[in-house]
Amino acid sequence: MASGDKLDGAQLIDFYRRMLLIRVFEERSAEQYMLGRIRGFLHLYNGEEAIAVGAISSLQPTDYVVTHYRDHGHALAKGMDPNAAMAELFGKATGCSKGKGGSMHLFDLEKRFMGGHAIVGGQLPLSTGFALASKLRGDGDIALCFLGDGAINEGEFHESLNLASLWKLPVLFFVENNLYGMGATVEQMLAFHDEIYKFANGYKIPSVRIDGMDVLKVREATQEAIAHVRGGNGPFLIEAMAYRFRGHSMADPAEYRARSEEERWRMRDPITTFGASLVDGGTATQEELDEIRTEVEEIIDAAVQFAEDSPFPEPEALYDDVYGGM
Amino acid sequence: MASGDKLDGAQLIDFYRRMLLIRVFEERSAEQYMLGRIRGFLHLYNGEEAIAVGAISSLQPTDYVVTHYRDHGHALAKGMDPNAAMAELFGKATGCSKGKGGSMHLFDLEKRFMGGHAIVGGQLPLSTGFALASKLRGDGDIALCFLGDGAINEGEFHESLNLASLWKLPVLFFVENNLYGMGATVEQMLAFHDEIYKFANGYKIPSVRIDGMDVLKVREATQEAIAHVRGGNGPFLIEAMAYRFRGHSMADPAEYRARSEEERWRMRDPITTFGASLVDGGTATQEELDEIRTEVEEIIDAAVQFAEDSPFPEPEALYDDVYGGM
Amino acid sequence: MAVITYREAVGRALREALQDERVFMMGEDIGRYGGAYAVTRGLLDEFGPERIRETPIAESGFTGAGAGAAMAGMRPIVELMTINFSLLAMDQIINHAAKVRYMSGGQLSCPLIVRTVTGGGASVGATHSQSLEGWFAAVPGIRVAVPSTPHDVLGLFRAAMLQEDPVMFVEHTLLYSTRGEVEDEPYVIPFGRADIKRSGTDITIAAYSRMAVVAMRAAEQLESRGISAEVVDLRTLSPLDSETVVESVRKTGHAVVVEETWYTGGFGATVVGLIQERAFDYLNAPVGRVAGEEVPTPYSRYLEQASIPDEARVIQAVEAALGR
Amino acid sequence: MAVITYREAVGRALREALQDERVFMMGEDIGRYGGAYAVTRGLLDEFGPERIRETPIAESGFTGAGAGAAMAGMRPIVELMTINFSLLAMDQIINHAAKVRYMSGGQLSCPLIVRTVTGGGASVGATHSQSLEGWFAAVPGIRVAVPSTPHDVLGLFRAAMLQEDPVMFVEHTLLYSTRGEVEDEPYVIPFGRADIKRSGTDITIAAYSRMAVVAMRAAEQLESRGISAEVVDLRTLSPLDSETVVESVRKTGHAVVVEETWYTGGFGATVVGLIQERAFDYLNAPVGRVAGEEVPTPYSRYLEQASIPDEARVIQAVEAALGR
Ligand SMILES: Cc1ncc(C[n+]2csc(CCOP(=O)(O)OP(=O)(O)O)c2C)c(N)n1
Ligand SMILES: Cc1ncc(C[n+]2csc(CCOP(=O)(O)OP(=O)(O)O)c2C)c(N)n1
Ligand SMILES: [Mg+2]
Ligand SMILES: [Mg+2]
Repeated sequence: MASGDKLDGAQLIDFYRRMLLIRVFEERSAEQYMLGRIRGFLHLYNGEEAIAVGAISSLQPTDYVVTHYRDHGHALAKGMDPNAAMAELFGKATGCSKGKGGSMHLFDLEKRFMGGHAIVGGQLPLSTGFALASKLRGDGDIALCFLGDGAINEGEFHESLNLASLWKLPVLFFVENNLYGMGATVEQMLAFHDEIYKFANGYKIPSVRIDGMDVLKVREATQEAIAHVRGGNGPFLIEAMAYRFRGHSMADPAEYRARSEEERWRMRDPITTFGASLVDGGTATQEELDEIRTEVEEIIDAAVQFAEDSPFPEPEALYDDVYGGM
Repeated sequence: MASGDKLDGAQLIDFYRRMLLIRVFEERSAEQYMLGRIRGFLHLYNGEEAIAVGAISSLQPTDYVVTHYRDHGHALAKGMDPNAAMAELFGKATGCSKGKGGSMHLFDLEKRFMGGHAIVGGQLPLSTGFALASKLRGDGDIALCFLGDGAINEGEFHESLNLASLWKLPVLFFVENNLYGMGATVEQMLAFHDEIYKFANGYKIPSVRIDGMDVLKVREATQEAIAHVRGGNGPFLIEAMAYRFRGHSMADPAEYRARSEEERWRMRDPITTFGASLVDGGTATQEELDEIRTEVEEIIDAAVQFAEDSPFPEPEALYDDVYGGM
Repeated sequence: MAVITYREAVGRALREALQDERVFMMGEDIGRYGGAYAVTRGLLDEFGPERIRETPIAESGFTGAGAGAAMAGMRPIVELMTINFSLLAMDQIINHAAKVRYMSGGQLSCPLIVRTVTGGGASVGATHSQSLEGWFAAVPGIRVAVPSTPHDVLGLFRAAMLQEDPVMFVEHTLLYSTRGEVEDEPYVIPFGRADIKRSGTDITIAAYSRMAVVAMRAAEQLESRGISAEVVDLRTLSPLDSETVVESVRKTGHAVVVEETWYTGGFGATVVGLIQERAFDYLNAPVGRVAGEEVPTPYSRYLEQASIPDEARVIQAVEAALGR
Repeated sequence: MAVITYREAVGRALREALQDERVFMMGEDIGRYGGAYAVTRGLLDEFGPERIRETPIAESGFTGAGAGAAMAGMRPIVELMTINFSLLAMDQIINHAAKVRYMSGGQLSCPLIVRTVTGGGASVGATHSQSLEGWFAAVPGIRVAVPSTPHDVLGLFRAAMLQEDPVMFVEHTLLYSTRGEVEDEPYVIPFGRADIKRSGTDITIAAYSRMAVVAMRAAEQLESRGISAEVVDLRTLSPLDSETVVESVRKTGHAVVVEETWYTGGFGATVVGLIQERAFDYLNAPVGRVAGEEVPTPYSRYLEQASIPDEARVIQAVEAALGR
């Protein structure tokens, strides 16, 4: 087992289950989108599930997670109730954000899942703020900030990494390098696309590049990074190489990339490969995995049903939660 | 002679004269400020004259120069008429910007001096645009962009260096590292304050750190950088170590820094040391240098007189130049 | 005369503009992706990557690069994918592009066109549904065009290319698939000329962008209720053709101003101010204002619909103004 | 009762706020330099560098860090050296701080105070002389305070600290050295209560920040001309106390709205709109508007003076409104 911590079979199977939960959640979301029950932008995380699960499973419950608009995976991995997540996608009053945020703006304060932010790079300054709050209070929590390769283009990446390093803030920047922004490639966007992780060193932030398709490698690297960050040594950056199996959003047929490239990456599907390794290693039987799929599908089918059955917000809800204390 | 190009005595003396012109221009400006004839913010370049003169003397006349609000030195070095510059500080109709820009916003389109920009970092995106225009037209001009250490803090630094490198734009970024923003030190502002120039390498931009108090060293480094940039190899970054002898602006007594530190740097005054080297090396006599000071003082005194004698803009000028073609 | 979509009108305008060698485009995903709203589809193949420049996701950086190129004599067209992202490029637009002519005493100019997309109604949530064009229209030195039809897109874009100053050319997310007639011969719609899209005698409805379309639909319904509404489409917010609006109100004696952004601070208030100032003695009732609800735009569909002005709200405001 | 300067009032308010352990400050040059306007002088020594945090020059980065810390339960006070530089932090304020409560269905809140400085008149040119507070006041989710006296600074800042949402606390560059009385016992001025700074019977002058001071001076001069002007200081733009303004106009029958920013798109237009809507039958004349000239603020002193409203222009507008 490559992971730095000792993982028993139950835990490994749990990772599988968590990744599958995200995958099935999104498969169903895509269906519901086609049926017109989910609207607007829907960005799927298909193919990148190993990152959310490997990284977030390494956190304490009180650690903060913040991410971009491709947020279903992170939200579920941090413990968001699939019912609340699906209902949010449906725009229902029972959604985690009462239907007001939608797919791109999921939040769960109790789980310290701090969003779901749809402005590319916008979550970066916020993440330094979470880390600063924790540092000032001395309560030992860290902030885990996910970002795409595209967010590195934004000035806020620079401002946030500099501040985090300067003030030794407990924040772990986690770059999900899936090779594309929307249609633009990392080559078209970043002068240093071939060594993004090294770029962090310019800020005196240590970093590592890892395979983002392997949940155990993600977990191992994250645990090492967390030890650094929680130890008071300032930020750390991980670049995980990954691929989104689908277009940028449901509206995107991804005509800008070769089908052969997609196929190559799909061969490395983080869920099927991990499942196969569990079976090969004798940790689980195929029947057990099939059973997990059945369970997970039941959970998500129930979430869809819950969302479908839930009411839309009352018209008056329009004016709620604009300001507090009123 | 350390310089890469062959410089004859006349040229060396000309550098001395140019630096002195800037120095005396600013000494007089400070006096006029105390008299209330110059208003608002007045940021003096005292101590940094070797940079403007060493760098800009290496350019072609059609190359673009753009800079920040501490811009008198760059404007004069690029050839702005001292009368027009001083009149601008006085807010007179004969000023380079007809009195509308003031000290922080000097412009001279004919000399391709593109400002004078008072928003920290704001000139950086513009500089990539000048370079892009030149590159698209294929006319071989480059853009020289001055910035302070403080501008490196801004996200636009990141966005501009990335773009310039990605598109191989002919722009030379010239960092005037004078150790302070306003009252904040580079240590307080930048995680990588001790190796700013190396930070550029993260963008795949070559760079060098030089002594900004020595006009010949500045010139030599600039010429090498220009060869790279004009050769179509993309941007280059120079970090010149320097010191502003006075406070950030006329309003600032610089209480945040030690007088001993100031004294140490004043010992390295780029004008007096260069003057002494000219005398030591037999290039000029002290009398010749004194004569140059007299000449320069006459020019600047005349500029003050010109500014003083010039009219304020007519009231109707308020509405001129808001829009073009009207 | 051909019938084309608003999207096609933008595409045609861009192709025309690109005939000028000084023109080039920059923006996110305008190349192989074809633009987030499929407006720039095909341009990369036609004009090549030097002139159709795919940028990093760095709004301030590339907008400022556009401003610089414009100051250096080019005619860049920058696309900000939506006006919401202009919040990241505000400094370059407002403190640099807009001010350089004045601050340089007329030496420099910045003929930069920033194309962008405004408005709500697409279920994309509060961060992606704002209508911020009024802020730019407030800044001296900038021009702002807000076309509501394919015809106006084409004529106004041609005029935008003739400006010597930065122009925010603001398209509307829900209008791209609307259709309309455009003349074949090249016409230009000068900036600062509002358009009486429908004439009427009882009340003036002033609006722009998609709200002009909503106002037209409201006016049709009002007609069946016996109310004759004149619809004035502002077409450009800067320059603002207050003359046409005021003239219309002097005729009708009643007015309603419709816009999509929030009531407080909305650009429509400026129009109301001008009307009451210059047609005071002609007004039989207060000028009505219809604007977006004062909330961040909600994702959920019915809430979102309730947050954006529709025909019903325009009709209600018109009837209130007419005391019915 | 003590007489202190506006600057001292801000300093006192900050010291009070810092008694709460969750409060800390961030900003450029707020430490050893003492702040660009000498407002934070001494705070570093009193409260130490952990709580008086000198930041890099990175407005978006540190404002967003403040927003994040506020979402995580702290009470940060961020200083943006001038409101002009807020153009670099707009996205964090408008798309993040202001919207997070709504978009999270009320789960998160962002009690962030952004202190900043508005206004012209200091000969610092177009990039440094804007009055952009109205834009923030337009955004649902943000509160905006615009005090005109030391007394109001103190009372409004205390109220700002009680808000559960982002507050733009907007000071004026030319008011720092003005003096005024403040009560010794701790008073709070709730947001959303305009202040009748002077009562009168002939006309209502609504203004805020430095223009409230200008309006007061104009009112004094008007008195000697036999005109009794009532001056309403808005004090907060969000919430906006339109009630007090409208009540006043119902009494006086005339109104002038004064602000420093540009006429087109100015916040004052919203006030005009509300007045004409809710006091239409009481108005004897159009509501006058006095605003900044529609130009980038020029550096040159007399031009600059001409670009900013002064007593003479207020008086002129009042006399025009009264038909004199
Ligand atoms: C400031 C801003 N600019 C542009 C967009 C439009 N946009 C949404 S996602 C995206 C691409 C982001 O790519 P990346 O960060 O790599 O994330 P990925 O989608 O690949 O996970 C763009 C350009 C936006 N939402 N915000
Ligand atoms: C965006 C922005 N933020 C803050 C300021 C205020 N300010 C003016 S100069 C300055 C310090 C800049 O330091 P540096 O870039 O090192 O230049 P130097 O003054 O040392 O030459 C600051 C903070 C500004 N003008 N613009
Ligand atoms: Mg990506
Ligand atoms: Mg400096």
